[in-house]
Amino acid sequence: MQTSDNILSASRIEKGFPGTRALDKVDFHLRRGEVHALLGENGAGKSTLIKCLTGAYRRDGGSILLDGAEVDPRDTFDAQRLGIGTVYQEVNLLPNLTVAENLFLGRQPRRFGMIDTKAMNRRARELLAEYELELDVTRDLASYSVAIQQVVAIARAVDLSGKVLILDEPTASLDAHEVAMLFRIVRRLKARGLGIVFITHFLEQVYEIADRITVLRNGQVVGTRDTAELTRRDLIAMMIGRELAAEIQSARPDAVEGEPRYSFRNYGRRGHVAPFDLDVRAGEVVGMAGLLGSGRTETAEILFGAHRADSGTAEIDGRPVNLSSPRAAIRRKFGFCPEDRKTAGIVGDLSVRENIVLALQARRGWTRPISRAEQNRLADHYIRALDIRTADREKPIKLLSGGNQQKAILARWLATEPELLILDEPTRGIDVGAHAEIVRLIETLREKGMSLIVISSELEELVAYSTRIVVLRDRAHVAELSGDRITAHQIVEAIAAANERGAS
Amino acid sequence: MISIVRTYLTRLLPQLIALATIVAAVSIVFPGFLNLEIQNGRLYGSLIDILNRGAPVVLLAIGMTVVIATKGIDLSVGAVMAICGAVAASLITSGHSLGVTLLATLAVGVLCGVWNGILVAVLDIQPIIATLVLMVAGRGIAQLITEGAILTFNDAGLIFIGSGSFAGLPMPVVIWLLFGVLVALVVRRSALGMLIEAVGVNREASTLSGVLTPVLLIAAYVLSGLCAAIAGIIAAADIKGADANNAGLWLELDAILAVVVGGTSLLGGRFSIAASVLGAIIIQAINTGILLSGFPPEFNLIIKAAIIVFILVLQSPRFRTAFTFLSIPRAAGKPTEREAK
Amino acid sequence: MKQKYLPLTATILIFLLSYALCVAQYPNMLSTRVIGNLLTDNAFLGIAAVGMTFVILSGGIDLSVGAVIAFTGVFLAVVLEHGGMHPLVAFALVLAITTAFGALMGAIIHYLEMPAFIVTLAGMFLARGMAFVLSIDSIPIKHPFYATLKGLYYKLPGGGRITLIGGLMLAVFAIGILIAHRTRFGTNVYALGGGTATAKLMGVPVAATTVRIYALSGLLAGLSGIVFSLYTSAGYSLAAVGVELDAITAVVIGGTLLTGGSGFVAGTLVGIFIQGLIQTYITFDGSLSSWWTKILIGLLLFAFILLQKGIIRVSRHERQRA
Amino acid sequence: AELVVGFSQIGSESGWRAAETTLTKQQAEQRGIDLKFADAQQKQENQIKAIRSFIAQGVNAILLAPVVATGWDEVLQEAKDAEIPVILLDRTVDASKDLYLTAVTSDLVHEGNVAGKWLVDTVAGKPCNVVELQGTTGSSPAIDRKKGFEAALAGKDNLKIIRSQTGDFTRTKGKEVMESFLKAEDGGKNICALYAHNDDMAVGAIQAIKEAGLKPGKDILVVSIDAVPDIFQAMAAGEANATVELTPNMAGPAFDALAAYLKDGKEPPKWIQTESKLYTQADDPMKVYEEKKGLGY
Ligand SMILES: Nc1ncnc2c1ncn2[C@@H]1O[C@H](COP(=O)(O)OP(=O)(O)OP(=O)(O)O)[C@@H](O)[C@H]1O
Ligand SMILES: Nc1ncnc2c1ncn2[C@@H]1O[C@H](COP(=O)(O)OP(=O)(O)OP(=O)(O)O)[C@@H](O)[C@H]1O
Ligand SMILES: [Mg+2]
Ligand SMILES: [Mg+2]
Repeated sequence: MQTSDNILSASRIEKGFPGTRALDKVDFHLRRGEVHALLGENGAGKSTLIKCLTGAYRRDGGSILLDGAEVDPRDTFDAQRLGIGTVYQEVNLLPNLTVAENLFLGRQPRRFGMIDTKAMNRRARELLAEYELELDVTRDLASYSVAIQQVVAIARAVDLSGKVLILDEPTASLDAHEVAMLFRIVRRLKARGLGIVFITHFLEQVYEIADRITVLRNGQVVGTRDTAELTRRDLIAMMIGRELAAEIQSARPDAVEGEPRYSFRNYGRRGHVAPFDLDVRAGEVVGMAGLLGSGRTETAEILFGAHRADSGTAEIDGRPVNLSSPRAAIRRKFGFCPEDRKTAGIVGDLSVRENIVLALQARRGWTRPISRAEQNRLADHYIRALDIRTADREKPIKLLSGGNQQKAILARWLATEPELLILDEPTRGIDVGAHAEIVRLIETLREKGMSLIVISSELEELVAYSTRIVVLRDRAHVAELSGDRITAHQIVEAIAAANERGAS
Repeated sequence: MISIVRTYLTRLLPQLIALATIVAAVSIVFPGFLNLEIQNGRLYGSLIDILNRGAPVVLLAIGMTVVIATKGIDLSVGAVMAICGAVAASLITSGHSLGVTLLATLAVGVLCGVWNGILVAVLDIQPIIATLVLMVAGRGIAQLITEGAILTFNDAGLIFIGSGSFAGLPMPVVIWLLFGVLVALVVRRSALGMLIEAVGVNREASTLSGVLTPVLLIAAYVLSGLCAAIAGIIAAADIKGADANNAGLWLELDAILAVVVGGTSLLGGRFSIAASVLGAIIIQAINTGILLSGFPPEFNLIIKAAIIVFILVLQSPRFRTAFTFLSIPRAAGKPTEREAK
Repeated sequence: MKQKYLPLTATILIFLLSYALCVAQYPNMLSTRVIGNLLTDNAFLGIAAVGMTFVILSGGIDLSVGAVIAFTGVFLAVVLEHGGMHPLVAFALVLAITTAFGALMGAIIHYLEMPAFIVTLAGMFLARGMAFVLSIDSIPIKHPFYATLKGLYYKLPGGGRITLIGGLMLAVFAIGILIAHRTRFGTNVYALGGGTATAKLMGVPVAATTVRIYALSGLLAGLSGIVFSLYTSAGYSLAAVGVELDAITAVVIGGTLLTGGSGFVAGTLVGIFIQGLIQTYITFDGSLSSWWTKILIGLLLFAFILLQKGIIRVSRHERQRA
Repeated sequence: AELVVGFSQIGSESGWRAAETTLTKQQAEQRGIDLKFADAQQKQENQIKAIRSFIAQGVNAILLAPVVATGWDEVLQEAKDAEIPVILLDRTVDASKDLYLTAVTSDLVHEGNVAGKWLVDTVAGKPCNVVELQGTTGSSPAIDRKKGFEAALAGKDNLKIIRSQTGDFTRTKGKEVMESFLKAEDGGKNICALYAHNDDMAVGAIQAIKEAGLKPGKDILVVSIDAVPDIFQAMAAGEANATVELTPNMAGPAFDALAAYLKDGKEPPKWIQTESKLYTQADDPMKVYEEKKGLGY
């Protein structure tokens, strides 16, 4: 169906990679003044479609109409000139440039041929004010948190989009407040008649903002529907091609009694996180909740020895231990899936197999190599167990879609058979199906007696699997919830209470 | 087994083709190039010369490959060669036994590697600059040992390393063959290879996975130092003297070139020692070919540059795409609407 | 003060401190002669280093500059002495050649996806080879215009001189700073250094920028070659061997990261001065043998890097505590 | 006060140069001169910097061993303006003669010529194919020693230079290049003589000849320049035939001239030429070797 009010029409887009058919004759039509959600499992081809539309990839076939005229953006600069603004998944902005430079890269205001830095900074401040951000725009982007960087990326894309705005998982590292703000802006743009493409794995957000939904599966369009006519159940079925038994199990585990296996006293590091006490029992999932930048990641890094604690003691089974480096922690059977999988997780050029066996091999030492057969067995096992979508185990991991990379890193740690597994945002950027699988996996691991510490910004999810929840605020542990007090409401209350305490 | 051979062949194919092309080209200009004969119980001929003269660069390239795989670079190898040659010569002339001399010299090479490794891994200095320190100071140290003169020696054992032969092959060839196989085996039969590649691709992720990155980095530079030490001994033994002023001068560039011609990326990660050895042999084949060709020396550099560019272009990932791009007439692309407006 | 100015400030501090130490030992080092010499003697290196700064900021490297300098000198000598061309015409011609040479290397680096290290290494062989082919003799340049240019200097009290080429270097630095920080091209250079893939997605014209960066480096290497030929009034194919390493060192001492994306053109100037200072100090001392000279240069280089790292680390720490 | 003399040395690229540096320091010490030594690491720009620093320092005189002939006018003029006499060592420059006090050098062309004459006399009209190991391409000794040698051979149809390649003045390259000469000329059977621009390359080449199964000094005549100790050992062993001496003691005559000039303003001649003495196997090479051994070569 191709009507004249389509602002962007892509027909029969094709794109192949060696060993993969990423897009197979995909049709996609975006109307003026609509928010169009593009959904699908990890690796379905969503990001690839976006990149083909904006010239980041050369498509193998198909045509693109913008405003009724055929266009062929050769590169992203071309697309920007055509009025298509894009926030790409993960690849965000340039950390070494200032905030203002990032916002105006390629279109800096000039006077007498020279960049008018003053004007640029002023306009950058004005632009960000719309997002309720008051930043020093002359500082390097790297000095701000991931969330702020994400908002800056959005601000840039919005400012660039005369006709079309494309957002590829923009909300993955935003919290509720920022998401609300983003949606306000999206609605305003929509009213102005822009077409907006929105990719996410958060279905609530889809129902909140999207007018229509297009679902991709294995590089093919499953269908395009009006949001109002599509139930959540049907949507999930469209995405994963089968019914999902239960999205998230509602039965929360009971509290675990007994002596703590791991116990940290007055543990902390100056400038990172204030000293805290933490106990973890066998078979327990300790959730960590807090706003962005509250110090959850920092806590995890200190527990794992990625940063050395400068105060306090750590004990395992009552015996003091030294956790001064990841190696030391791994020797105590710790595992850690970091939040930033691109820089701290995957080893991009190495194969999926090598990425999976890496931690196990590192623990065994270089003199005792894992035989190739054993490596293959491990890799195949986890590719199957976690349903990692990859052409084969020898594919470089950087070519996998984001969600599948996340699963491979999880597999890396499961292969070491850890006793304490620390997961930092394990479900970020993961599709509903995989999301449910990971939640299920967390529960299975807990039932097997493993101890877990899980950081997540999704309160529902935390509530579902945690036996206890630690709440953080401003780089300090401020509350601990257990038993019946584990509800999303209570968590929000705890954060707010701490807030009041801090304010008084 | 057959599949392993096939993987190796596909990996080494561009290098093998390049080498074959050069050998073919030189033997057209100089027909005696392929002649091999046995003289005094040893193979003799231009091809053997290439293997023999290439020994220092082959050895340096072996160490350099591993360093580059960790995303580093070692500019100091030429200077370390000079230091080690000087140490060997001064020890042997001051009456130490061959065994002591060799061990001490290798130890000095290892020490140089440890120094570089600590600068890179512990003090976190960028590899080019970290090793530049030893590149500059190292030659001074070597000259300090020999006091700027060529320190000649007459120890038959040491000289044998440079110009003796074993099983029909010159000793330097035997040494690099054995050493290369040894390093390749150790790296590939143990988990070192994978761990090194992991560190080179993503140091942070590797550290978080429990890889002992500092130790691995230091080990890479130590291997490079060791290789430079062996190369230094061979270079000194070859001319029966330690020439601190010129030994290994600019060889670091040849070694890096060899690694790149071998197809290992300067950005770290995947590496192949066999390919780097081939790369070094290719470079030596170019050098020897130039010498045999009889052109005036003014043209040496231009010929070398042209051949290197040619080889690299052949290897470049874009070459085939660029080639197909050129062969399709540009007129085929129809103007877009935007341009029409 | 901003985090990103730290390395630059550290470098300036180190320079001033070590200059003060040198003066304490040899009061003559404060003379205007020494300061004038610092400018004149390092003019060609400084100009080449400006180009190198851009290349390194973009995450690349250019090993060809020394050879290009030599080529430029020989080319000028040949056309001026045997061709009878006017120097200004010859200057324009040679700059066009070296710029095109740089642009060609940039194009190869980008379009054939080959590492800059190797492409420019081949460029180095080629440029030096061309110099040899033009002439292996060193050719004196006796054109009267050269004498005129060399006669242009400003005499400082105390015998020092600000020469034309010294002034030219300062001008090139000033323009370089402007280009780096006040033009879109400059920002694009930093963008490439921050990550080519990201820069590409953000709409930076990667191909054009890469080609321009190496063209700029070629242009400045050519200009540096002109300055060198003025400095020595000759063309010599073995001149300026290893200048690229000196330039890289100056850039790095000046606080620019070799990984690209972070640093300042102004820092390179300080890096040049620091290197010049080391040499002047060694000459003033005059008691070092050839080998100790090398060892000391290496150790001082090491000391400067350590000191820089130390200052940066300490002040970061202070900030965290604050 | 004692005399302060700055010495800008090229570098330390060879044993010969190390010996020159050693001897210069010795000579200065003997005369009570405070020698300021600056090593330029083969770079002209460093030499210019060093001379400028010497001027800024206010030395009494400057010794300069120029790396290349051209490009000294300006800095020499500055020295002249500052009334500091400059003496050139071992190589001359392409500048007006009033810019320096004197030059103590040998004649590079003459050296090549002496070597060539010796070869012409030795083969005495018999046909002889010569291979030549050049110095570093573009360096003045390489150019001049080639020129002088070719001049000596000019018109002698029995002598022909069949191959000429650079050996960069080093032993390693000398050996490598000689190996390829031997391969290219029928295992060396076509070669009757080797001319090397310095002794180091000759020493390397001698090894290559031996390894190819030929007798250097007999099957292939070897003549080279410099007269460093190691070549005398080779001559004693009959493996080298002749060498032309380049004395490393340039500083002695230079200091003498300087002293006379400073004492009563006596202008020395503009060129103090050192002797280019030819040594052959007949000159008791072992004795010369013993004499030269301790000189820092
Ligand atoms: N550069 C590439 N080379 C080879 N294969 C690729 C490349 N980029 C993507 N792929 C493959 O194409 C498929 C589609 O990937 P894409 O990134 O578009 O998925 P996605 O729908 O965005 O997933 P996610 O939700 O995880 O972001 C995947 O199978 C992926 O492995
Ligand atoms: N005020 C701040 N100024 C600068 N950087 C900050 C600030 N607060 C947090 N950050 C940075 O933001 C990042 C996230 O903070 P941290 O990891 O401690 O908390 P978190 O709760 O895990 O947040 P997230 O959910 O985003 O991971 C850290 O890298 C931290 O350095
Ligand atoms: Mg995606
Ligand atoms: Mg976090």
